[in-house]
Amino acid sequence: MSLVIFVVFGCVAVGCALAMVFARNPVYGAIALIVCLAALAGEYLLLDAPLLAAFQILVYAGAIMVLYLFVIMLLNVRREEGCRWCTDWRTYLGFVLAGLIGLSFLFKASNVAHPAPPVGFHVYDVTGVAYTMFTDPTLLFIIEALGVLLLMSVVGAIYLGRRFSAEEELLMKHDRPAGSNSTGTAGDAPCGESAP
Amino acid sequence: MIQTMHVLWLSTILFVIGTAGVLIRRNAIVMLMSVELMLNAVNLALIGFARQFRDVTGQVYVIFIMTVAAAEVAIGLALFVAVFRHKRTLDTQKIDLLRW
Amino acid sequence: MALSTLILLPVIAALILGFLPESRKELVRNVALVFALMVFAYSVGMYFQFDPSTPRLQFVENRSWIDAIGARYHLGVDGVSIFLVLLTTLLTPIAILASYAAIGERVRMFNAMLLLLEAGTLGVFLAQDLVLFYVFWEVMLVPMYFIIGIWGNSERLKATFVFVLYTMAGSVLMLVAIVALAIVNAQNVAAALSAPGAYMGYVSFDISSIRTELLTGTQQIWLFAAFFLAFAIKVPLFPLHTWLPLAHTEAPTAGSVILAGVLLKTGGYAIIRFCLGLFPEAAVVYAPYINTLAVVGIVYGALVSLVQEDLKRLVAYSSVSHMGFILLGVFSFTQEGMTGGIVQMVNHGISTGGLFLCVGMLYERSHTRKLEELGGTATAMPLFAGLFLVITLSSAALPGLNGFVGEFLALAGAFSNKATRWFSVVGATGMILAAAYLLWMFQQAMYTTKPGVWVKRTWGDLTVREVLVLLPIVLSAVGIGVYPAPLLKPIAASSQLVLQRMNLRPNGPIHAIPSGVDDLATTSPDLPEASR
Amino acid sequence: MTTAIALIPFWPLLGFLINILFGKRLRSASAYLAIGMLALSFLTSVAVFTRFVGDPASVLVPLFSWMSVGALNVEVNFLVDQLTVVMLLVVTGVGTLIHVYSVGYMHGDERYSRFFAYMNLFAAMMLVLVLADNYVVMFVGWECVGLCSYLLIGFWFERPFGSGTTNDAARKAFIVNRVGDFGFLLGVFLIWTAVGGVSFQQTSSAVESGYVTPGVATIATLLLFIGATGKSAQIPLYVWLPDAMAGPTPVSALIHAATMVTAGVYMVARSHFLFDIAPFSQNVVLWVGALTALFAASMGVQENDIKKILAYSTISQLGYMFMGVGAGAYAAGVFHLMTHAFFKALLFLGAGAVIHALHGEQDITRMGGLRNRMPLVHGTFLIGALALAGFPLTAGFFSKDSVLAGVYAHGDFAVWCIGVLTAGVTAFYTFRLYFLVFSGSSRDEKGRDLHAPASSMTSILLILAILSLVGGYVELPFHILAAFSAFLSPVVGMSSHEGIPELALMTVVFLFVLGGIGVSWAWYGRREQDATALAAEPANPFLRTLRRKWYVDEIYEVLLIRPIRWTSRTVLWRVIDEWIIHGFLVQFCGGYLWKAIGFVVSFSHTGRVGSYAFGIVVGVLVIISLIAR
Repeated sequence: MSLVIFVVFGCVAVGCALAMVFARNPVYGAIALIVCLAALAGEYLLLDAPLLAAFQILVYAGAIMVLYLFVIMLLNVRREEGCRWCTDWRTYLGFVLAGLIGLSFLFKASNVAHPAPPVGFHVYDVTGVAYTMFTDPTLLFIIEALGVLLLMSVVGAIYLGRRFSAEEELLMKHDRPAGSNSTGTAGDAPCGESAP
Repeated sequence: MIQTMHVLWLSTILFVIGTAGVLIRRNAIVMLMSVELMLNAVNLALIGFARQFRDVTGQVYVIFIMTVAAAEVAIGLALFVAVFRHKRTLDTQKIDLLRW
Repeated sequence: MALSTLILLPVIAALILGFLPESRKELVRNVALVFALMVFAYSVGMYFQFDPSTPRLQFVENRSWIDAIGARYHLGVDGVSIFLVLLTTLLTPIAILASYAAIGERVRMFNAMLLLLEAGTLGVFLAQDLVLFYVFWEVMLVPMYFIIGIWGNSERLKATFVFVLYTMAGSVLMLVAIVALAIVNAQNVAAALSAPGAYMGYVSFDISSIRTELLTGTQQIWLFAAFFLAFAIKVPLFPLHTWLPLAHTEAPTAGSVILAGVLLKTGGYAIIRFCLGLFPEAAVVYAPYINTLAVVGIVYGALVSLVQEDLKRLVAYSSVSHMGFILLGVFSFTQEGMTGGIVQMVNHGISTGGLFLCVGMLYERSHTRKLEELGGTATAMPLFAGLFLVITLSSAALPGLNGFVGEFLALAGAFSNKATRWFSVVGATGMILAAAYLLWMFQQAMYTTKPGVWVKRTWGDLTVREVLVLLPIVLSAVGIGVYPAPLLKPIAASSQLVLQRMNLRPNGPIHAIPSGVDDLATTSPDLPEASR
Repeated sequence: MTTAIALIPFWPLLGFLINILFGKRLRSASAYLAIGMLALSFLTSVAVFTRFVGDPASVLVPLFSWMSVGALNVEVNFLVDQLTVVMLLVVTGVGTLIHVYSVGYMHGDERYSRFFAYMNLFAAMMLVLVLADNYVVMFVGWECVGLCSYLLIGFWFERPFGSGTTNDAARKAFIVNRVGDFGFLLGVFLIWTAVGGVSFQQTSSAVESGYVTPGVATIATLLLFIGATGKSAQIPLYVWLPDAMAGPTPVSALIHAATMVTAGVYMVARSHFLFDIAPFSQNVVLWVGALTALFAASMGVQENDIKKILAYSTISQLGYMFMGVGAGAYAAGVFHLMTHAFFKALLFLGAGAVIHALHGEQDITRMGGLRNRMPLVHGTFLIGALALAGFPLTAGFFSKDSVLAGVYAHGDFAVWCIGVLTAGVTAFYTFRLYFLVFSGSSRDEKGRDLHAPASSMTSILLILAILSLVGGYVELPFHILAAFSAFLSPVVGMSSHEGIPELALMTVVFLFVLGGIGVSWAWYGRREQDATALAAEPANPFLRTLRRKWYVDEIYEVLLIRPIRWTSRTVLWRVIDEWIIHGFLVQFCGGYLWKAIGFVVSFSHTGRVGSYAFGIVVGVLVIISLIAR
């Protein structure tokens, strides 16, 4: 029974992931990713991780993806490449490489005998996770480091998002290659190349 | 009964899709979203192993990865906004500020 | 503690200079000079404590430093290095005094750089641990880089670039070799203790813990090559010399003096200490090739000096020629030759340092180094002409002056070894050519510009300061030339020890097997009979 | 006694130090100081000589250990034996006389005290050379006299000389000497490696005990002889001596006639034990000496510079000395060395007086008619010329005869013939010089207003003239008297002249000398000469070749100096150093090539995120393929 649910959620996740990759409009892509992440949250529930399922919904599908959508809309990014199925060599090469990576993963994984997981659910609740997290000194150290990382990312984001001074703008204009200046002047330019 | 191998299959498929997204898409935001997908694929594998070994540490690491992903998204998106402000594009084929 | 004090004193002086006001240039110079003289006095005091009869390391300091990789803070001085230490401490105050007038900008930093350079060079001469040696070796490079790069002449950037590139190319290779040597040695020691797997515990960089006799021939060949390349660049050996003329022409006077007088010697010293001390079999294998290059360098440097138009460039090429004698002497593997090589190092420091000082004094008056624009100086500056002549002749190896002692011993040693006899014969032609180019230089610089045309200069003769700069050089040139015995005795003793160790190749198993790294480190190499 | 011997070179050295440091303040006193110091050495030498009259044993004065490393032990010791004593007396005696002469000659010179300082230094180093008990200390003196020679030739460094300045001549002298020293040094090395020591006593005892093979001895002596050809101006290294005449005349007299140039002869005599077992080397010495004697004499025939004629005669006479020592007649060689010191110093100083009188004129075509106007100089010069020509009953006659007898006794008839021929040529050019300077009438304006020589100068000329006359009566032919060779016999042994037709040989030589003088009189002395005709290039190609000194300088220039300079400048410096090593290997391979590679590789560095992503994935694949076995 659980396997069936697992497969169903898995199909949803894979389908949405494919939709995200192939969507021409980033907004649709972002929405597909939200659904994908939500499906993964379901998988987490099946895999004895209800806390993480909750985090998945709250942090990923909730906070992070909203941030994506917000930025996509802020920048007014609608569509990108001119072709849906680019017959570009780099597309094919990308697929080949990605496939090779997957194959190598599977090859490695199937070489190892995976013992069967214990029967029945063993739910780790908040207490269980938190106990491990805050008692192991190594993990504790990582938490501290992550705190610093988050702080730095906040500072960085604020710094990058601030209004540049006139001098800096001038400097950036100066640095800018001459070619991109002419193409990038249109006020409401789409993200990426305009359609042919 | 869900076997670990099932989880790994799903994880691998998602990872491949994410990798392919990073490689073939030119829109920076979509590339970043593909990276998120890859991270999630890894999370899935970690949870599967945590279940197999009855060790909650795997789940703790998933929390860490989520945190890192959040930080990454914050910085990444801020960078995109900044780049877009003066390049007026997010096409990674057009942005070559890193060159030399 | 004596040696640490010797190294630290210039560093402290450099720090103190940092706290002095830049505007009071005279004060800065005087403080730097006083400290440099203190270091000199200290080293002289050390020399009087030095026991010339023993070839072993003296004033040894051996304490743990970086235990994780087995590097030790191991300092010591023996007959090979004592006079190079003295040379360093002598030339540094001279260089400081010589740049009183020449350096007018960033005086504080300049003097601090000279003092740091002194510290680095002393460290190179004293270090008995490979990592420590490497650290000092690189420390030495940095101040020289700044001295040429900031206070140099018009093409200084190119010169610094070439200088650093050359030196780094060699020293990086040496770093690899140092690590490889430590690991190979640890493996050998572990294997000898029949514990081949756990060799990491035996990794040590202390020279005395390197079991030379356990290194195989192939290991020696490769390690020797890597070490030797770094040192040959510094010496410089013939095809690796082109950085030298460039660096010398662009460096300020004090920089040239230290570069020619001291820095080149680190190469020769390190060849004796490491290449011969650690890889004796490889040294024997390589000796014919090295001797060939040394002799080619002697003749080549002399011939090229013969046609130089730039005074400093001429002296630089003459260094290539003179340094060839050092390698020829050392690689003759005779006690006379090696002693001659080491004495020649000291002598070359004195005479070429003196030549660069003279060139600098001439440059301060004439603002040119072109030989054709110089001349007519001897009547205006008779005192300078006299001192310059003595230094020139000392460089030309006139008997009775210092240059002769070194070259004579080096050539005699090379001649007495049948394998190097012909090298000695060819090398001796360098003495003919040395007379040719040095006298030509002296004539062009001091007498007359064009045949038959007499130009009378109105430059003032040497000031008291300049006399004080040149006097120690001239006095030591005459002193060593007339009575070299105080130098020869410790140097001869130590070079005999080097040669003894080279021949000492027991084939059997190690006898008193030490139980660990620390024991290995304390097993003194100075007691080859006892420990092996 | 030992202290006194040790102080012999010390006194002039002290004089040098005082003069070089405080010479400017001493002013004219510097000359008296220098003379006094050297006179002190002379008196000491005389005292040493008196000791040797009674007691033939040599004296060894140990001073200090100079270089003692391993098997090489060089002691600074002084060895005094009969040979040394002769040299000591010549050096200090003639040296003192020339010092005194210089007071008048150098009067008023800008660097008066410097001159005497250098002269004293020279004397000190020459004394070290002759007193040395080993080859290395001898080499010290050997090179240092070369240095003094360099300093004194270029003493008037601002004066032009030939196509350059006096300094070019000085440099030439030093470098040519260095070429010889190269051989000397290698010879010393070889002796050291063969003997195990460098002292004369060690070497001679090693030779006696058969430790030195004749082959080694031959090579060693040949190498030493290269040094001698440099110092004593023999073929092929004689070229510096004519140019050395750029120096002040007293210098030419002291260094380039009486003392320094004879060092080679002294050295060969000193190393006689080695030469004795190396007959090939002896023959080389003999032949080089003979050829040099004739060759140099031939160049004197057409020379017009008064000092250069004397220089060529010096080279020629040195050739005689080498003939003597090469034939094993060491005593004869040293005997000629001594008499030559007297008469050649006399000739140079006489020439100096002439030059002084004529305000620096050295060209004999512009002289003439000085016989009546400078009678004393004329008389003494004539004595010197007769002695040089080997006219009977002068000092030169006895010594030259002794040398030629030795050569004949050695069995080298061809060499003897060359020697006889040279004697004739010598007589010819010596009297050409004499006639052109003193007979006839003055051919130049300068001759009208003579600068009279100081009495100190003329008195020295007189003393030397007397020495040139009587100096030979210490060794007379026909076994009448052999005091000189007997005195030297403890050192070099006796060479017997038994069974040779001495009278006949002497007569032949005398006839040649007379012939030379006669031809000279017929061509130059009999009638008034025309200055322009004398100075003009001779039409006869042979004479022109002689005038041009056989083009030897030009040949050296074309064959040696120019190729070396060209190779150095163009091949070594420009091509090898700047192009190949620095340009190609360092700048191209080390710099531009890597820059170019970097430039090409940098195109993979597109700056686009996508391509980096590809790179990362490929890298991951590689790593996985390495891990996932």
